Amino acid sequence: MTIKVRYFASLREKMGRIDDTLVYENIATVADVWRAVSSGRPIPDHLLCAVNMEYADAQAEVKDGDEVAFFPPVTGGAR
Amino acid sequence: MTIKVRYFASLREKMGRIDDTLVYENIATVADVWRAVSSGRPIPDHLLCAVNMEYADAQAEVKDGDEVAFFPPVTGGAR
Amino acid sequence: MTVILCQSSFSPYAELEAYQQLMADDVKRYGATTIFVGTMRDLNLGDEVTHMNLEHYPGMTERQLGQIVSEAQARWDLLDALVIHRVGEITPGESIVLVAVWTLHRGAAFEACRHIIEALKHTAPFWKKETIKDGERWVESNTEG
Amino acid sequence: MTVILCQSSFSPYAELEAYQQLMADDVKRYGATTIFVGTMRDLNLGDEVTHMNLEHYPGMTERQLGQIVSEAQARWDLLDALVIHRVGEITPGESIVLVAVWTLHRGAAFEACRHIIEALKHTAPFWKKETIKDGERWVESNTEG
Repeated sequence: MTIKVRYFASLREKMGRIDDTLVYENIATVADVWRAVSSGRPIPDHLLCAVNMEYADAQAEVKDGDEVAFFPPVTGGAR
Repeated sequence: MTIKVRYFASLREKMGRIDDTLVYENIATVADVWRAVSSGRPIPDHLLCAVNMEYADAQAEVKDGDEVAFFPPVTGGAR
Repeated sequence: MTVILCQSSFSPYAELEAYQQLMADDVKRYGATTIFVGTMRDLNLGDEVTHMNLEHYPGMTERQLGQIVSEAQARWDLLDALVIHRVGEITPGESIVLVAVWTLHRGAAFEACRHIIEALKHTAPFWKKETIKDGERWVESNTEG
Repeated sequence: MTVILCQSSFSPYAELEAYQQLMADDVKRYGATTIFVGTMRDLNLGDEVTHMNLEHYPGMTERQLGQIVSEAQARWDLLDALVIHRVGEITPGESIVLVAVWTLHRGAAFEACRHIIEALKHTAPFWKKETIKDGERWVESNTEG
């Protein structure tokens, strides 16, 4: 299976890259994706996740061809 | 004493005039003004009153040279 | 803070653009602007309305609007506020009232703008006379929100 | 209902004027328009800000804004709504976001406009990086109101 993983804002800077393409076979959930890109760590509490551009939680299912994104809290709109 | 009395909107049409100038000597309150212009009737419940362009109630004092206005409920702004 | 009574049709957005251009630099610290525009509809109480006449009390209307805006300025720390209100003959589709407030943050802007339009509707001396198919009628109650 | 992400400076009032001109006649039954404009300030968290970069998630940001507006339309029976949001490099004094809603009556217009800007701030994928005297910093919490 192939999963596109995208990072935004301060997380993108911390990761040192804008995306990854995973070809693992043992990925079932968003939490599995995070473990695969972060040397086995759990998802930090404040991080937000999306699957195919919809918000998702760590237990959300991930299928072949999905796009998974991780990013810090959003700060849209005006102050 | 001289009191200018003004009427607005549907009340103006009912009175058949836009204003009166009273020269009575026995006027102390807004209620007295209304009695003088309406053949001794009390102020109808829904009518609003102003003295010198500030909202006032029936018991408000009236002095020589004051402008007293009577009008129906206001309907400002947009629907 | 500016209050204008306007005898003829006005464009709320042209007025806002012009007003902001003329703001002093120290006022231009705003982060939030909330605006309300009330427009005349061609339908009221189930009847088609061809036009209406908005009567006011010259002198008291301006004074009352000024008081409403001053109180809102003090209560919500407004950087600026603009109120424009039509008087006289108005046809459907025309703007009746514009309320705009400028603040540092959005909470105050929403609350102050809403407060001003509600206070205006309930206390500013304006009276509406509508022309409908069957003749003319005074509108003597306010819609609630 | 229209959602626009905008790469360069925009004039909220020119956009509103143009948008209203193009409205279909059956939409022009509105009696109330409530508008919020958020403007970049030159001060945040006590520091002077020279400019900021607003990052977004192309695709998801538009989708999320579209969902917010659709839900508001259904809930408050909006006749129309316009959201314009800047992305990229922004300097103080420039508009960041415009939210406008058109309804029959003012209560729904105020509530829907406020709801949209709050939902936008808390769920739309935008991230702010400010440039201040000492360098750059990510802004990772929202002001409440």
